[in-house]
Formats: sequence, C-alpha cells, structure tokens
Amino acid sequence: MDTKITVTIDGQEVSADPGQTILEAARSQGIYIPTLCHYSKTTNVGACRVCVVEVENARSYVASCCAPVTPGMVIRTNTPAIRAAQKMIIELLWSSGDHNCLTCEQNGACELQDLVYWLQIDKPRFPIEHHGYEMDNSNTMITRDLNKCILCGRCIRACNEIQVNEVLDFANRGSYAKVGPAFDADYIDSSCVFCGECAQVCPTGAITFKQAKFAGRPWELSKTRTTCAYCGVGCQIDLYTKDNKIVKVMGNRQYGPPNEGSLCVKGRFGMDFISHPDRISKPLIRHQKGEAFKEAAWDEAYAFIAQRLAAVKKEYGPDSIAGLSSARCTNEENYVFQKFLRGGIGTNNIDHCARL
Amino acid sequence: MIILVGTNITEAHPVASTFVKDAVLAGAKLIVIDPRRTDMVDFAEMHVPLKVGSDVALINGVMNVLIEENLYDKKYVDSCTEGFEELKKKVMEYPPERAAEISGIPADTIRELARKMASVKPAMLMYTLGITEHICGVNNVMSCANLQMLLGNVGVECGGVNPQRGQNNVQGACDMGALPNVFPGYQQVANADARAKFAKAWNVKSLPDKPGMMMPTMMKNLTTGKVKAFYVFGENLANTEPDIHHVERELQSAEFLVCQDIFPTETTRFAHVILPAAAWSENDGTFASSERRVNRVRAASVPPGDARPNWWIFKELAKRFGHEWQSSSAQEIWDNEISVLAPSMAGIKYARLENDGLQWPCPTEDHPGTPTLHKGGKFTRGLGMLKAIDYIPPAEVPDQEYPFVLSTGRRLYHYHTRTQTGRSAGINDLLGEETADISTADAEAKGISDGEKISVKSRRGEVVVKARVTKEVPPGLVWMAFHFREACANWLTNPVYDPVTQTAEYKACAVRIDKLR
Amino acid sequence: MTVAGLAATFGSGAMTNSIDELESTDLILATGTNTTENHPVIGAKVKRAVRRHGTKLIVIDPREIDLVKYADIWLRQKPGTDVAVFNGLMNVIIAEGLYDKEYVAGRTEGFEALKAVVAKYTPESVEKISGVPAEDLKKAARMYAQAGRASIIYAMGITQHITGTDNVKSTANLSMLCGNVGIEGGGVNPLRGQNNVQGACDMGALPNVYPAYQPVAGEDVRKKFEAAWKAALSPKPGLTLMEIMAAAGSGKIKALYVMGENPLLSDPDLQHVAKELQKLDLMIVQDIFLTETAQMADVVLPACAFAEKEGTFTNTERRVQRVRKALEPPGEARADWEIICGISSRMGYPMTYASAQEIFEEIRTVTPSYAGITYDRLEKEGLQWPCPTVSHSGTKFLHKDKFSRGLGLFTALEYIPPNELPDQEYPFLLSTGRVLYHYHTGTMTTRARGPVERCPESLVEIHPEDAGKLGIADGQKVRVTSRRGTVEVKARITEKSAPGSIFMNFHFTEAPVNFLTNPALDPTGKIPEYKVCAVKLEAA
Amino acid sequence: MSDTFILNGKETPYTPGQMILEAAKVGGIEIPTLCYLKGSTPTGACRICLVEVKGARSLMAACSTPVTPGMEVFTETALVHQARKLNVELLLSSGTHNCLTCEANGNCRLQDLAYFYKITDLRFEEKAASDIYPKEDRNPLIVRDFSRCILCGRCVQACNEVMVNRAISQGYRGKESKIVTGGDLPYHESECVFCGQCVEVCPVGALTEKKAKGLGRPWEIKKIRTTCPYCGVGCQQWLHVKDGKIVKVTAVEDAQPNMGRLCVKGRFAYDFIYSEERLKTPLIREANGEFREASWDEALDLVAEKFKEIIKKDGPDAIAGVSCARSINEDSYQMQKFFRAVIGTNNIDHCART
Repeated sequence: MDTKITVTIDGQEVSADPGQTILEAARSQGIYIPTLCHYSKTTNVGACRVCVVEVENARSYVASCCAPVTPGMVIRTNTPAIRAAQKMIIELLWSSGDHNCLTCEQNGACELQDLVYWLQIDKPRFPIEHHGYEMDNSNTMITRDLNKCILCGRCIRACNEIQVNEVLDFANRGSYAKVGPAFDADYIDSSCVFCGECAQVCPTGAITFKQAKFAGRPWELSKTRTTCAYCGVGCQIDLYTKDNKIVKVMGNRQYGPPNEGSLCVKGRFGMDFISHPDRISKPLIRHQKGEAFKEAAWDEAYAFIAQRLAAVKKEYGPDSIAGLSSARCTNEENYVFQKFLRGGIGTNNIDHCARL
Repeated sequence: MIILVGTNITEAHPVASTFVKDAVLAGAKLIVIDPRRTDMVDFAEMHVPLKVGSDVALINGVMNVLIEENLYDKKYVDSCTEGFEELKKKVMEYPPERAAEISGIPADTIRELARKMASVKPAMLMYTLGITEHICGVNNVMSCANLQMLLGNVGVECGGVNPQRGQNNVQGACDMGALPNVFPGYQQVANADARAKFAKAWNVKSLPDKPGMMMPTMMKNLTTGKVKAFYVFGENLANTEPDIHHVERELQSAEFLVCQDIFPTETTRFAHVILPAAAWSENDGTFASSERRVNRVRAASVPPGDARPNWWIFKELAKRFGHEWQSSSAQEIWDNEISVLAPSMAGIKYARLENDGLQWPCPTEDHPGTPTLHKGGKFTRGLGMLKAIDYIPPAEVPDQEYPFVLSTGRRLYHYHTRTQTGRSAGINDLLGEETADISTADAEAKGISDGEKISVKSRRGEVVVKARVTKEVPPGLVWMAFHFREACANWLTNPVYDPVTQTAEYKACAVRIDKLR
Repeated sequence: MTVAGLAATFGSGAMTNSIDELESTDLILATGTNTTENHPVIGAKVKRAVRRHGTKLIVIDPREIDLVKYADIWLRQKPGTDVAVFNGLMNVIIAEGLYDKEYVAGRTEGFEALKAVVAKYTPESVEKISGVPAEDLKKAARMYAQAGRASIIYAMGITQHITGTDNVKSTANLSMLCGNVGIEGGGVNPLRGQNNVQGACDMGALPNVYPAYQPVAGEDVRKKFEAAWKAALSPKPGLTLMEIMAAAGSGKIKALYVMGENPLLSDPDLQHVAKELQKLDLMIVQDIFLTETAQMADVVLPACAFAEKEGTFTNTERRVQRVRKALEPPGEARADWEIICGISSRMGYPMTYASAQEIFEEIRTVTPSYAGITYDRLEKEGLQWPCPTVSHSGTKFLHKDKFSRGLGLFTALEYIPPNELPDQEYPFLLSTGRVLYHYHTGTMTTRARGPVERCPESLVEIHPEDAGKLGIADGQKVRVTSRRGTVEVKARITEKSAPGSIFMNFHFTEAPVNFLTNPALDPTGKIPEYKVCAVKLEAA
Repeated sequence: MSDTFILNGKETPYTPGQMILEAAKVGGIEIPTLCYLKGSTPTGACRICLVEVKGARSLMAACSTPVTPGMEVFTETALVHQARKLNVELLLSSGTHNCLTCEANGNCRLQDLAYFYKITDLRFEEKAASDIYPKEDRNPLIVRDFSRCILCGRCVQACNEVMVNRAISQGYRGKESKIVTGGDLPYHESECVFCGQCVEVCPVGALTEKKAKGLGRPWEIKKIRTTCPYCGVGCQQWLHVKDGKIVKVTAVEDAQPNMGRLCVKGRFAYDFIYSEERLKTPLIREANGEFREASWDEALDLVAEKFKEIIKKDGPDAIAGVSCARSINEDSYQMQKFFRAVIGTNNIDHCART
C-alpha cells in the first residue's frame, strides 16, 4: 500500500497520493487551477498549458495536469508570474481563431470565454488569425466550425478513449493542424456514429449541437436530470429545455454510474419524438367497431372503459381480461398497473414485452 | 402642485425626488420653502428662503392671507375640520408684514405664495427633518397640517402632508412600538385593555402601565443614575446626538451599556458588552417605508463569524429570564405575533408581501392596503384638528460672539454616521470629507477661500473643517452634515429638544467661523 | 429467457454484476449481444476495457458485429447452436481440468450430471453442429478458464430462441464452472433491451409473480398482498403475452388493456396477431402515439412521455434511478399511473395516489429488495437492489459467498435445433434485431431528425455471395418471404452475416419483419424465436 | 368601441395617443426595441421596432408612431423581419461588439437581437478602433465604453426624463456622435450624481458597473428581491448574488415605490456588509478596559445577569433601551417585547428623530 506524501501548494501543506498529478492534488484541496485540454477519464496531454504552476527548483513552469507530485514538492499556483503566463496562453488561443461570442452558439457555456473573464483580459495582444475553414454542416446533429477550434484535443480523446469509436484524430501540423475524421471527411461521410461525445466535451464553440442552434442561450435553458428512455443501461441525462421544448441532451457528469457522462446517438439525438405533432393529446374512443375514433373528455373515457371492463368481467369472469404492461413505463406505473389487474380486476393475466 | 418644506429631497431621498422632478416636467408646479437654495429650486416656480426656524411664522403669515383674501377651502374646513376659529384668531396676529419680519421673506412674497398655493388643487406638501428638528418641531408639523387642511388638501390623492422618513425603517420601528408610550400598532401602554391583550399574548402577568422615557431623557438619566443599564441596538448615539462631548459623558456614566451592532462604532467604545448582529442583506424580514408600505427584506448572504439576527439575540436573552418565545424566524414573528396583535396590520402576512408589499392600515387578509390616509376628509380621529400655533424662536440665536446660524443635515453620498456608506467602495471617492458650507458673501467678508480649512465653534465645541463656498447657503448661515466623525456637526449642535417628541434642535444653533492662523 | 433461466440457476433473475465492473475485469465473453449498437454506452465500456485496460474479449456471434474488431477470439456459430457451443467450451475446460474445483465443490450442485452431458460435446462434434472450428473453441475455452475474473454479457441473441432458457442456463453453467459468479468483475450479465424491462419485472408485471418475484401461487405471499392491497387475489398464474394473444384469438380473452406497448409491430407473425386482436370485445391502448396497435383499439388514452413525468426506472444492472419532469405534456395527456388510478377508482377499486413518490412508498412496503430505497436517497446516484434497509448501500454484484437459492445449480442441457431451419423452399436463415440508430418499433426514433437522417428505412443484410447468386445489387428492393408472410425491403450487401443468413431489424412499420418471424415459443420463458426462421429471397 | 386598430389581422383596442409599440404590448404582441424607454419621450433612434403599416410608404417606428383608428399594423412580416435584421447588423458594425470581453455578455439586448435574428456573421465592417472614443473609467463606479455604445439614447432619457439629473446629453454629430456630459467632462468631474440609472437602462455593454466587473456573469447570478437599507423611501432592489456574495444591485422594474429607480447609495453602497471591520463575535469589556471575544452564551448570560441585578436593586425602570431604525420590523418588535414583557419597563425608544 502506497503511503501518502506531503507537498506544499500555495503555502499550504497538502497530503497527496503518490502518482497523483499536481492538478489532482490541488483540486482535492479546493485550489483552483484553470484547465482547457484536461478532461477527466482521458489521458492528460498537457496540450493547452493553461494549467501551468511554479514548482520550486524546476527550470520552467510545469503543466500541472501532467506532472506527478513528488515528496516535499513546493508548488505555487497563483503568483503574478503564473497569472501572466496564463493570460499569455489564453490570449494566444484567442488570437488563434475566430472567437467572437456574439455569433457563437457556445456563448455562456464556453470555457475559453470563462478563462478570458476569470483572467480579466480586455483585449488580445496578438493579431487574430483567420483560417477561413468551411463549416461542417453536413448533418442535422453536429456542426463543426474549426475556426473556433483551439486544438485542445478533447474531442479526439473523447472519441478514442471514452467512446472508443476511433473516428477523430489530428491532421496536419503547426498552424495547419486541425481535428477531424480520416481524410478530413465531413462527419456524415466518416465512420462517425453520432454519439455526440465530441460536442459534449468541446470547450469552445468549435463542435456544437446543430439542433440547439438558436434554440436558446445556455442561461435561458432549464436543466432537468433524468434517466434515458431508450435501452436498459439507464444513462443519466440532463435535458436542457426552453419553452417546453428539449433544446439539447447532455450526459450527466456530476454523478458516476452507469454512464459517467457518455451517451449514444439515441439518447443524445433521439428525443424529438416528445414534441412531435403525432403525439396523442386527447382520449380517443371508437364507440362501435369499424367506426372512426372520436375525441373524448377524460371522464367520458374513464367511464366508457370502466363500464365495458365491468361488463366483460361480469359476463366472462376476470380471467377474460388481460393487460400488457410496459417496459418503457416507470416502476410506479408498472406497479399500479399490475395491482389494478390483480387487485381491481382479479386476474394474473399481466405481462409485458420483457422478451423483446 | 408640490410644496417642499424643509426637505433637501434630491440628496436625502433621491429616488423620491425623481418623481417630484418628473411631475414638474409633466407640468406640476413646485414651491420650495427652505433657507438653502437646494437643487430642487432649479425646478421651482418659487423659492422661499425663509430664516432658519421661522416656519411657523411664515405659515401663519400665509394662512393669514388665505383667510383674509378668502382663498381657503371653506367647504372642506367646515365639513372636515374643527378649531378654525381659534386658528383664525391666532393667524390674525400674523399679518404678512409681521411674518416678513420674522422669516425674512417680504410681505408681498408671502401674499404671492399664499395665492399660488390656493390656485392649484390638489397640492401635496412634503417635509422632512427641516421641519421636525427644532424645539418647535411639533408646532412646525402642525402648522403644515393647518395649512394643508385650510387648503382642503388632506385626504385626497396627490395631496396630504407627507413626511419623508430619514432612515429606512423609522416608520417600522414606530409601528413596532419601539416607542415609550405605545405597543405595536400604536396601542397605548396606558390603556388597560391593550396591556391585558399584550400580557396574554406575551404570556406575562402584567405589563408596565407608565409610559417610559424618551431617548434624550434616558441619556440624561444615565448621569443622574436613574438609568443604570442602557441597551443600544444599532444606533451610533455618540455621533448622531447633539453636543457629542456631552453625549459621550453620558454614555461613559452608564453602569452597564450593551451595544448590538454590525460594526464597532463611536458608541460601542463605551459598551460593556457588544453583540455582533446580522446586517441588512443577511436577514429575512420586513421594512416599513415612509408611505407605510411593508416591504420584504431577504437574506442574500451569510453573516460573518458569529454574528446573529437581532431577533434571535433578543429571544435568547429572554430565555435567560425564563421566557420561552415561540417564534423562531422573522416570518413567524410577523405572521404569528405582529399581525395578530396590531389591528392595522392584521391583514399583512408574509405570503402577501411577495411583490410590491402592502400599505397599512390593512385590517383583513383580503384588504388591499391603504395608499391614501384620511381619504374623503375622514380623519383617524374624526375631524381634522386645526391648531392655533405661536412662533417660538430657536433656543439659541446668533449673537455677537456666535454670529452665525449653524444648520445641519445629510449629503447625497453618505448616510447617517457613514458606518455603511463609508465602507462601500467608491462612495468615499465621491465624497471623502466633511465641509462647512458658507455663502460667498461671508467667505469674502472673512477672506476665506473655497477648500480652505476653517474653525467652526459653538458654545459646546469646535471643529476644524474645509470651507465650501457656495451659493446654496444664504449669508449668515453655516451648513454641515454629521457623516464624518472628525468634523461632525454634532460637536457643535445644541442639545435642546422639542418638549413633546424630544427631537433635538439640529437645525439651529449659534456658531462662529474663523480663518485658521 | 433471463428471469426463468437465471432464477432457476442462481435464484435471482437479473444482471449479477454492474456495468462499471466491465471496464476493469480480466475477460469479457460477449455472446448474442451486438453491444455497440444496442447498448452503445456499455459497448464503449467493453471497447475501453480492451483498449485501455488490456481486458481480453471473446465474441460468440453469428454476425461480424463491431465488437469482433476488438476481440481476441471470435467464434462464429450457426444461429441457434449456442447450447452446443457452451457445452463444447465446458467440455474442454473440464477435460483439461481448468475449472474452479474448489468453487464447484463448495458452492454448486449438479456438477456430475453436467459433466456427463458435456462430455459428449467434444470440440469436434460441436464443430459439426455449430460450424465453430474445434481449435478456436479450445482456445476460447482455455482463455476463458484461465483469465482470472471473467464476465459474460449477453442479450437477445441468447434469449430469443425456443431454447432461450437453455441458452441462459448454459452461460450460467460456464460462469459457475470457472468460479465467476459472486465475484467483482465476473458474473452473467443480461443486457436488457428496453429501458425499464428490469423494473417492469421487478414490479410484478409478469403473470406468475408479484413485485420482487414473489410467486402468485404462494399462499403466504398472496395473503400478504391481499392484506396490503385490501383485495381478494387470484392464486392462478396468468397468461404470458403470447398466450394472451392466442387466448384472444380463441375467444378466452375478451378485453385487453395495453399500456405503452406496440405488439402489432413487435410480436412475431404479425398478421396472425392482428387477426387475434381483432377478435377482442374491447381493447384499450394507452400510449404517446397512435401506434399500429392503438389504431386497432376501442379506446386510446394519451399518456405522458418520460420527460413529462416523475418516477423511477430500474436499469439492467438493477439500479433504480429517478425520472424527472422537464416538460409539460401535450394537450390533455396524463401520466400512465394517473390514468390507471382513474379507471381503477371508477371500477370500485380506489387508487388515490397523489404522486409517483407516494406509489413508490407503497412499493417499498411490499417489495423487500426495494425496501431501503427512497426518493431522497435517489437524488444523486441511483441504488442497486437488493437494498433491504435505508442504511443499506445497495448491491453491486449478486451471489457473493452464497447464491440466492443457496447452491448454484448446474443444469445438464442437450442441444436442440431451432424450430424452423432453412430448407429447399425457404433456403435462407433470417435473424432479426436492432440497429444503432433506432429503438424497438421505432415510435420514438423514427420521429427524431438525427436517427432518421442516419437510417431512414429498413434494410436486409445479405452476404455478397448470396447477392451475387440471386443477382441482387446494393440498395435494390428485395422480397423476403416466410411461411407466414412477405415484406419488401432494400438490400444492403455486407459480409456481416454469414452466407446463407440474412438479418433484418423490426423498427419500421413499412417493412415489418415480424410478418415473417416464427411464433414458436421457448417452453419455459415463452419467448418467441425471433433469431431463427426460414425465408426465401428474391429481387422485387 | 371605436378605439381599435388591426394588429396582425386582429382587432385590438388602444387608448388615443398611444404609440403602436405600447398598444401592441397591451394587445399581447411584443415588438423588439433597443431605444424605447418606458415613460420617456420616444426617440425612434434604433429603428428596431419597425412595423409595416398598411398604406404607409415605408416601415414605421412603432415606438414613435401613434395609433390611428382602424390602422392596420403588421409586426411580423418578412419585410419587417428583414429590415430589423439589417438594422441589427448595422448596429453591430457601429463599434466593437465582441461579447468575449464584454461585461454585459448575457445581459445585452443587442446580443439578444443578434441571436433572435440568427445572425451568424458580421456583414458590415466594424468601426475602426481609431474612430472610437477611449474608454472612461476614472470614476469609482461607472465604466463608459464607447466601443459598445449604439447611441440609442436610453441613458440620456433616463438621466433627463426619469431621474432629471440632466447630466448627459447627445453630443457632436454624425460619425463623431457621442453621449456627453456638460463640457464632455468625465463623469466624476461633471454634474453626474452617480445614481447609475444610465447603467441600469443601457441595453448593451457601454455603461457597466465598475464594482461588478469580473465578479460574475449574469447566468452565474441569482437575483434576490429586497428593500433598500437607506432612506425611508423603501426602494425595491434586486440583489445580484454569486456564491453568497452580492456583486451588484439593480432596481426592480415596475415595482412600487421606486418604479425601477435607485440612487447612488441604494445602487452602489451595498458592500459595507463585507467590510473586514464587521463585528463577528460578542465582545465583553475586561476589568482593564479592553474588549475580549466571548461566546454567545457567555455574553448573553452576562447581560441577563447584570439586568437582573439592576432590576432587583433599582427596579425595571433603571433599564432603558434604544432600538434601531434601520433594522427589520421584527427586530424592533422583539426588542420592545423584551423590554416590556421581560424587563418590565416602557423605557424603549429609537432614533426616529434623526
């Protein structure tokens, strides 16, 4: 069993696990170190260098996401020099592309913007590079605007290390570097399966949810955590809604199991059905076989059913009635339904599609 | 029409002033009666710069004209008031010429003023401490009331006599019975029924029937030994009360002084125990504004350290006397006690205060509250009482040794003794120190230039303060505020009081000013 | 099927272990599960385990699914030969002495009988039945037995056979043989197809059990529920879904109440089902859309979708999780529980719950495995049953130290071929299942822009060899016919399925594959054999 | 009744003299605007509220066009949409409107409109930095960033028509246009009394609160309604709170008594509560005259004991108390109850007189 080691962070003695990074050790103490490329459960790559800290006796600043703590290490996270370095890094990232939030869907949920605000940067010192990349608007789900990409590589690691779909990678080098599927294809022409993980992890507006565009700014949305309605994994999802419509769906990363923040294409992009015009919104009754449905009030429908079921039960006995419950309804509903058939009707003819 | 008397509204109640200014822009007429040329004069049709403390004489003069020239609202006076004959008799002793002599306002101007006032209806009269902070404060208030009743302006929308309260919850403190003679809702302690009701509600055998001391009496009695223990909750008496040297001696002589506050103040220096309280934004509760509106106050942050809500402190203290008080939140105190015990607030419950608050009287839970009191000339006491009032000069008037009148008040950027505004970033940058405002004429005569440090001295003390040479003050007047400790006007002010309310005469005392060597 | 198979073997029918454990176990055996398409988030975990943790992966599947890319060994058996394959694996393990003798001796019973039967299934004989090369089988057997902790995951590829229950029991046999049940990272793990299959079973939406699998035939159990529900209860187990359909056809069932299911697209031999349903006096359907089934109903009641109501789902790893209301329902739609209560009350059996939470509180009192779960406790993460008390932290994996039924039961099983195999007239073997972009009968996903963009219509997967023989080009319409019906659908030429086998999904009402499927049932689990039937194929 | 007009095809009542914008609002149609300020003279400056009026030769500004009987108004036609979008785009080119460094990000009407009209690129070139007046932030409270100013004039209206402080006005002409104080002086050298109403009404990031800078974006903030702790007017305020800290105070719009207005103290003098000088623990004076920290129990026990002693020796009237005219009603109530019911004296008063 490894024993704890002691390091000093911002003058505070901190006990850390060997092998822990400086970033982890600091965060466990509630010390804030900004990050951009870091994404938990993926490899630390030290790409953005926003997480730099001073380590006594080190020759240069250290990227805290990659550097493990060593016994007796003396670390400073908040010196003026570190802040100046972070400002420089953020200003460089800012100038590396088109980061005007006015026309960015990610405005209000952008980690680059957060850091510009946090560091109180007024204007970038460097000229803005205009790449002129074309937008990938090829599909209805994910929009890519590489002009807003800061090459942090999170999408790549999400695709390869979290979802293991192995679609995204870096291409080219230096200032021509960009991320994308093989052969720089559009998403729709690639092996992408549209889990949307890349858009969920993107810290800027480079990869965004297309259907959420112009559907509401982050601060106008309400968030409700719920359980996905598709397969039996029970992914924890956050529904972002506005004006009684779902704007986007994100995996809930706050709590671990079962999905630890990941989703699949159905959970992510398969929620349109809820506000589909085909939804039934009123009870429908067919008074005679062969007739068309007529809209009815609830009371009428209840009365119709109760009277008809009672008649069947009276004439043929309770076992002439059967109920199919639903593997998509909640536990409470399944419970109530079987209780109704067993307690209310008096039959055990209750089953559901468990076998499908 | 709006009549402002003794109120520098743009500085003391800036938001209220915007509504007055809006009204003027929309065509309302404005009359400003104030010794100083306040900002509102810019908007006024008429400015009446009366001598400090001559309000009764001036108003009597105006009423003389109104009656003489038959300009008053006879119908209203007949049907809604009593005491007109006595009033008339008294007012007849103040022909404009006499009033002019006392107030320094020419007789013709007084006539013009009276005619103007009578020409527009309704007219709203607003006053603040310029009226009340005199030994004749009550008389001043009653004079204002006389005037408005005579003009038929009481009990109508956009009329009335409207004091603006100086502190945010003066109204509420009064409503709550933080007064020596009344229980919450102005129920007299001398009234046996009221006492019985409260004794039952508070679960005690009896309650004292004798009205208690007012604050100046309390303080005086600290030195006589009649008051041994003094409990000061949230007030900085060592800065706010006149004649600080004397006040400090009084506080010093308290056998046991308890202070409950959010900051150490000049007063807490004398305490034996200091209890740290939660501040405004750390409390849930209610304020009552000048217009009797009960508004919600909500907690937005947590108190520092061990500081606690004031109501909790009192509850805990009561427990040590064997009293177990039930209510354990401001809401419970209000909903279960105050609104149950004070009939005028019976209809006010927290649930109803979510939005714009409610104005008492609000006797039942379906009552919408009362924006205008005395509506239709119906006074709380039945008929409005017109009172004959005589002019009394201020207790201390200029003489050879102290040839200037000192008047005091507040400035826009600060509040009271600056415990709050002095600790808010940026506000001090806007106004960082006290000044003595003097007229250009006096400055010239004394060879004082703007910004120069001068000495201001009264029979009670002396302060060294920057001179601010301004057209706002008339010759012979020195004007100061009490926001800053060092140059606080209260080192100089005169501890004499209105006999009824024991309000001190902050607005008038005699001083001299001298250039420093 | 799962409940029948695992309950008989272990005493409890559910995923024995947790999803989370897959990522760090030593070996995963995936059989009859196209995980990356049907449970993509679990699929990612399997891939992550392989790529990032060095976990070994054995895939046993007739189709060349995505996971094959990640597998150390792929055993491509003929559809429906699973029992033989598993017997073959066990044959090797026992013959080579690789099984966990201590575990078998201490925690199981029935080993000798098993040993006797599997002895017949030598790798060579299994190769003949299943087409799996004997050498590969041996390699896989050794790899599984020597892996340390090994987890088996399976889905409908195992259960949707007339031998579904046997298949499930076979996986259990193998797992127990190597001491993998009751340890972290091991177990037999059915991946449930629908979001709340587990919960519906747990809640007693099954004809033979009350909530928490308490048998309706049990006298004490029935008394308990009669007291709790204040009603007289029938001691006779009811009919299963397919039996209900048949009984409707024979006139024994007069009224059918369907809550949120669409049997008219999901059940096998649909045309027959439709005829059966037609005979009902009364059919009530409660759903969010006017499904194929709803269109046949006498009364249709509009229900809330999951995002419009409060409640709980129980996922495949027995985790009870909250469902929360994020939206207002359209029009007058109501939550299903509310509708049921409304009708029940009108039938003289009042149910007056004010909220889903109130129902859950009642559930706790009659469902021992849920007794310790409360809505408050579910605020953050869900809880995995059994959770008998409010201080219990839930159960990550089952059967630790002891099986629910005491000893684990080995079942000696013989291979039985599928009910209908290709012949001259119907020379192709049809297997059915799902695709990544859709769900079940498509009511939800065919109304979502993204999934429809990716997969707008049904496809039949045909091997290039067969396509060549029949002269069918990619994208061409083909006619698929079985003894029960015909559908037309576009061809997708792919090597995913073996020559002679074709694959279709059941998501699209336009190409209802269940016109073709065989309603032959597993005798215990009553699950139809969706995975194997005989069809013929021609260009349309 | 005769006073109706046709709004998007629906007969809608109005009051004579009402502008289209106001009448439409009453009729349930919200017409977007940047410059309109309720209660002041409409200026028609921003041209966002354009509507189509049947028979009119061009689109009309709804804020300054009075309704006439039977007038037919369309607020959502393609033409209207197009014109409004164009005007938003033109406004976007009036300065530098990158929200990345704007304190108003998330609370900006121009940004709202750009989003609503789905503007994805800037069609017109932004004003050159050299043509923009330098930022003014030398005063302690208000930052004036002219690169964000769209010259809508709401601040001028608020200053002159609402607060009537008459400190600012529209100055210069054409390209040189600027909102100026008298003599174009910085705020703190001008007539400005720092009521901050100009900041309150600024629809963009041209006028922002210096003290709030960097303390939290609108979406990180919770708004809590309360009553101002200063004079007796009882202004209704929103406390903008992030992580339990007040970062800014604004007025509650349309609420009695202040109807969306505040003064310098109400708006800017809230941070005293965070002063380090706050009393944080009970203090008891030692024999040597110095205070020492004490627990609540100790302090309250001491007070109770001393009071009991005095009551016993000198009677309850030897104790007097002054309540606080700034604290909440419930506190004053508790105190007078304590004095009357527990101590047994009516010696309870407060500073009502100052």
